[in-house]
Amino acid sequence: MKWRALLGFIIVGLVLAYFPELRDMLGYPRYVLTFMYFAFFWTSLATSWNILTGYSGYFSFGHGAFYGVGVYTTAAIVTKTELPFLLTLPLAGVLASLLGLTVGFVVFRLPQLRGELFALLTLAVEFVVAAILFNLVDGGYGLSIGRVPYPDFLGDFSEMMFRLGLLIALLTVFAAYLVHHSRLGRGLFAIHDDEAVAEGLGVPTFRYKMMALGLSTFFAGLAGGLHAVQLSYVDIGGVFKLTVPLFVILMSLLGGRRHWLGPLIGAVIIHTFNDAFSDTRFQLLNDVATGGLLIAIILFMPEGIYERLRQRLIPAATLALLVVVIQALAIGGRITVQFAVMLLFVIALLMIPQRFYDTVIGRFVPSFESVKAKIRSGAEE
Amino acid sequence: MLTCHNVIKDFGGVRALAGVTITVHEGEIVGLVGPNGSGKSTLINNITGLTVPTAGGIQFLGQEIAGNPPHRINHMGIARTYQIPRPFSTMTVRENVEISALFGMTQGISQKEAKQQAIEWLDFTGLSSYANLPVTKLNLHQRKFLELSRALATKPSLLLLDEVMAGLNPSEIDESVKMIRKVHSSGVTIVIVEHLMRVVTSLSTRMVVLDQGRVIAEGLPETVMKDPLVVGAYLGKDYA
Amino acid sequence: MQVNNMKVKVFSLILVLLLLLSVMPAMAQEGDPIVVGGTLSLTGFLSPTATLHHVAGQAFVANLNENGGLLGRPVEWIVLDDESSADNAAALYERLITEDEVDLLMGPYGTGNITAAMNVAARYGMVFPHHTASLTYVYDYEYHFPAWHIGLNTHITTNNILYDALESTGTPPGTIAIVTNQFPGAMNLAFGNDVLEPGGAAHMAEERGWEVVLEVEFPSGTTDYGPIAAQVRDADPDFLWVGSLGADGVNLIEAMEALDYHPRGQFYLWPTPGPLLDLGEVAEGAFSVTLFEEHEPFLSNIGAIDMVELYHAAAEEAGLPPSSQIVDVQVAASWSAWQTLVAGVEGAGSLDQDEIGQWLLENGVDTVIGHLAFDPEQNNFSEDLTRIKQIQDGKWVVVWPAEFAAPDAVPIYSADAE
Amino acid sequence: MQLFIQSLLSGILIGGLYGIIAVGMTLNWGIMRVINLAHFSLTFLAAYITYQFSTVTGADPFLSLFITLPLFFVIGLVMQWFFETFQIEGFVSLLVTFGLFAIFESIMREIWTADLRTLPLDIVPYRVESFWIGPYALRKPQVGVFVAAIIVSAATWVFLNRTYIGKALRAISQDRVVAGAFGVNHRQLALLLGGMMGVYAAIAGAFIAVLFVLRPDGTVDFIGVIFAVVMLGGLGNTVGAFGAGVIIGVAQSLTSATIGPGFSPLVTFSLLILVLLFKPEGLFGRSATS
Repeated sequence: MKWRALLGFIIVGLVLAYFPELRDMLGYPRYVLTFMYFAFFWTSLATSWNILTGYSGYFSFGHGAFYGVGVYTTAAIVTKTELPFLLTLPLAGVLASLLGLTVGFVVFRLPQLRGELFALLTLAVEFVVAAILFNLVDGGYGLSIGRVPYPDFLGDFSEMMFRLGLLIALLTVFAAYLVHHSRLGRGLFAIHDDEAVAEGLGVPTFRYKMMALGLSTFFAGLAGGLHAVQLSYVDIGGVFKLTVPLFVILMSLLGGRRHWLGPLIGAVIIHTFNDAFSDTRFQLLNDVATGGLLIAIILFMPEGIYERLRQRLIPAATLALLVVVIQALAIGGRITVQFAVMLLFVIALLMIPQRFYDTVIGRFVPSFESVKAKIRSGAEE
Repeated sequence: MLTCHNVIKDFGGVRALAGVTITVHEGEIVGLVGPNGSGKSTLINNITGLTVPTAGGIQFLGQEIAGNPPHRINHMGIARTYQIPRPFSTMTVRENVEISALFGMTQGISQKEAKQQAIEWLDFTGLSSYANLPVTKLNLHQRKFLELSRALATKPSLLLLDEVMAGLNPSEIDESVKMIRKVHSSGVTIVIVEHLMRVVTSLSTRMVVLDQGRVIAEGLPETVMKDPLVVGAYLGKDYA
Repeated sequence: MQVNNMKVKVFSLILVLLLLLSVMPAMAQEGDPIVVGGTLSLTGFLSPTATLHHVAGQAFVANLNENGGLLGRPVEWIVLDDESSADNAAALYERLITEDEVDLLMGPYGTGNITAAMNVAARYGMVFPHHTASLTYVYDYEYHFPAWHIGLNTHITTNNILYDALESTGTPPGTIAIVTNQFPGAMNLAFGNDVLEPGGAAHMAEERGWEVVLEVEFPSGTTDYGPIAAQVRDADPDFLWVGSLGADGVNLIEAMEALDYHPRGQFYLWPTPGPLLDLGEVAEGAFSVTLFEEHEPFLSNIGAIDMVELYHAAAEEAGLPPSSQIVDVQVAASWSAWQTLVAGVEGAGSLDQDEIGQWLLENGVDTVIGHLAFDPEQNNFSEDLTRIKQIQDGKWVVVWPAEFAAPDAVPIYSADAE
Repeated sequence: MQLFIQSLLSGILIGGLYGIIAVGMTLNWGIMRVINLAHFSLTFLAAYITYQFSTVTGADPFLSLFITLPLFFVIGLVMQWFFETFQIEGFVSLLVTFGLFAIFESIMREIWTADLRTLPLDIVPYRVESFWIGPYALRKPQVGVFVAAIIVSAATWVFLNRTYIGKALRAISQDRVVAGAFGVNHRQLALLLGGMMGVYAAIAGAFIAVLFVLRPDGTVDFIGVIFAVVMLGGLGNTVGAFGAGVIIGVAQSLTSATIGPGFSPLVTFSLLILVLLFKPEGLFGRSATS
């Protein structure tokens, strides 16, 4: 099972890594590579956050701290030494992870620090880390990285970022997959539901929380390290802004926190929205839509898109395909805008209460559960 | 197999256990009784490591366990159930049991084996037809049995049952009694906390009575129930 | 298990479909207009000032089109919102260049965004005019054209211009206090950098034999200026040099005023013009830097009168507060960046980036802030065009160098004043 | 020494501002279990309305309270109705109110542009005036906000501890079901509390309009500090919020005057971390247990 999954991830990775070579053939603009790099970046961050929070239920608001440590590790080393930046990436991950483990070592021993208090504490950690880096490393000047040297086989700059972003995203998602399907994941889910009971039934909760936090922060640091190169100019205000932890949360909530694929889905969707609506004409729409979406998701779809899709795969997919066809036939313009509009439709469709599907759609289109039941009964015969 | 030696537990200024000394021998069913607030649940919490005694020692199989984290105590062979069932609410019935099979004394088994064992334990407690349902679909009685399956799946040698029968109707109680005997006959030593005297006296091989954090009586059910101290504790001093 | 697999397959199929759709080439929009692309920080912490650049740019483009456009074609300006963040800026410039395939670029607002975006422009060899970058020493790209023309060694030259102005009064300061926002450009001007020769407000003051009696750095987002004001009062310098941006200046002046402390002389680096003037009497005599003010000789510069007129109207229509409806250094820098771009295209007679770039490097350009020469030896900066302005009778007027001063205006300062 | 005492005083006064913003947050959090990020937005919206009122009419900004108090009572009430209807509380409320926060900010930007807004000094000359105690200056609007903070937090404390409605509210914060069983109408009380939050936002907003240069995202300068104040003061403890505001104000101010302003966030948030680790109920205890 795990070997097959590994093979799957490798194949997906190789195929996608070849994607930049196909630019001439497919005729897509180079920006697609940057767009996808950002999708990979957010996927890594959201997925890494989810390894701790989605699985164990410890809601971290300070993911930006670990991402920021990664950014500053790479930025500081690249600007101050001759070390090739590829070597700084693992270090970025390790330093972020060390910080995470230090925090965890203190916090996870205190049973009262759950829920909002844990969230607040991690937020405070982010502020403290920002203040320390600001005073010790940055000094207010920021770090200008400029154009870093890198090995030729990775292609030109956007191809290199695409490939490295892809690699880190795959590593993170694969780690999330492994955790999800391992003893660690099972233990974390138990901690999520009832930590004291889990501990009483033999789950070594402290060790598991530390492992989850260590992994989570490692990948956040890794993604941050690479992102420093994309930023090319790094300053505290830009790196430690509150939008990083909030976006990560929003993505995971939207996609679904209980499954390793959830944050990936959320990251792709939110990044698409952001890109599609960055045109100033959509500015009000962008803010109101982001805010409104957040509220709507929490009120009407708290378990996230992945779970909803699983329950309503066939009706939702049918309607979504319909939208795709209409879009493709009828509307021109930027493709991410189309994509975003379509996604909005799909999300809206998914938010429609189950009752509606049961009474209206269910008569014409079979629900996934009923298909599942049919297949099962077929298999038993 | 289990020895509590002069266990004291304070919460703030309140002394919940004022020096409890109890021994549980292998193969027994010990009935732990006492009025509300007498310290029964506190004692269980201290044995399972949920709370750490203020003073005193707890030995299990000759080893000091007080102060160990609960999961380590569980790995040594002690499991418990909760008075109000606390299932993992986002999992199915089977997954609930799988967790304890995976992490209990048998740790090191594969997830496949854990799943297999979970199904076996659900068969044992008669819940196998609910295996794939979310736990929210279970009624109280079934949840109590789920608690039991979960505790058993950790393969304990000592099982602490905290009011498994509270809130059940008479026929469910009878089923539970049968189930406990079944567990006992499979070789598990049991400490049972219970309010229903009829049940405890019929089940236990020995009884311990707590009052205000102290052991006030100990012995065979029929003798203990006649002890004036016990009667006084339950009915007030006037009846003693 | 089978069911599960099918579920995953259907699901992945949909995902792949969606992804493929998203990378299908955008339908090419063949059209007449020349498209200029850029971002501005329309939201986030840089947005107060970026809004001015937005209004100015729109006014410029509208005017350009009314007068026949560029190379006989109309001009369209695509502005994206980078949300005050450098990573967005870099990504959006990538998009503008490779997806929207814009013909020309206009720089964003803010040092960090410009620095990040410039690296993208450099990768594609695009001409990159920009209006507000202050980390002069990091810009080594050959086709970047700074309209905020402050010279490579701004940390030396700008301070010298200011200090010359103070000395011209005959009563220069003996002591000076440096208070600065920990913002990259402000730090450079206050304390210099470790790339070029030593400089910065503190160092340059010491070179003149003035004693630096106080150095305070404060972070953006400071809400309480009381303690800083109290330190200034205790140090009681002859002159107060503040590396401020946005509302910092207002906050500090008010905090000092509340302590009943009035500096004998004070300088604010990049204040937003409006709020400082709203202080009235209290801010009288404050110095600042500028590249343009609404009076002679600046009004004689190419396009200056048009700019003032057009901007007034545009700012009023956009609903900016009255004090932001006057043209100051921000608007003029924006305007001159646009003039640079237009001059380059018309001079080269084509949209070829190399031709435009080379033409600009060879010829320089005349703009509302004067002649900009681009010297590759000095990171495309040349002479420091910084002028010193002062609030006199409730208005900003340029007072130094003398040849740029408003009629009859001279720096008013005395270290001996009470 | 003079610098030290002056900074101390200035820190105490700015603590009043933190306190008055934190009172609303702490009640919402402690009693209704709503972590209301939109409270910051309401405060700034009130500040903008105050600014608009004053610049248009030329009147003293505090006169705008006649408009903003009732207006924000209603807004707060509607918001609480929304929270009640959808049963938003705990962590979820943090996310939902962040959505509201983003929407409010874009509305403010749409109306007042992103440019800086400040009340001209000729309308509020007292903004830069001070009361003097010997050589030490107490800035008038800061004294005002300090006094207002004392009144608001004390009055709220009395309301919660000495009136029937207040006791009912505290009962809700401890156990909603039991309180309901004793005939406490939870919903009406919640709406009343929501209205009170709005009123607090209006009062704080008026002071912010006087004290600060406004920009639509100016809220971000306060979020971290106010969270620290709320936690330090103890959830639901209004007097604690005031006390914590003063403590943090003083800590920041003294750090700023001695080590440097760049270190004051470090001190504030280290303080918050220490409190969370060792005294999560806050320095002054929670209202529910007081």
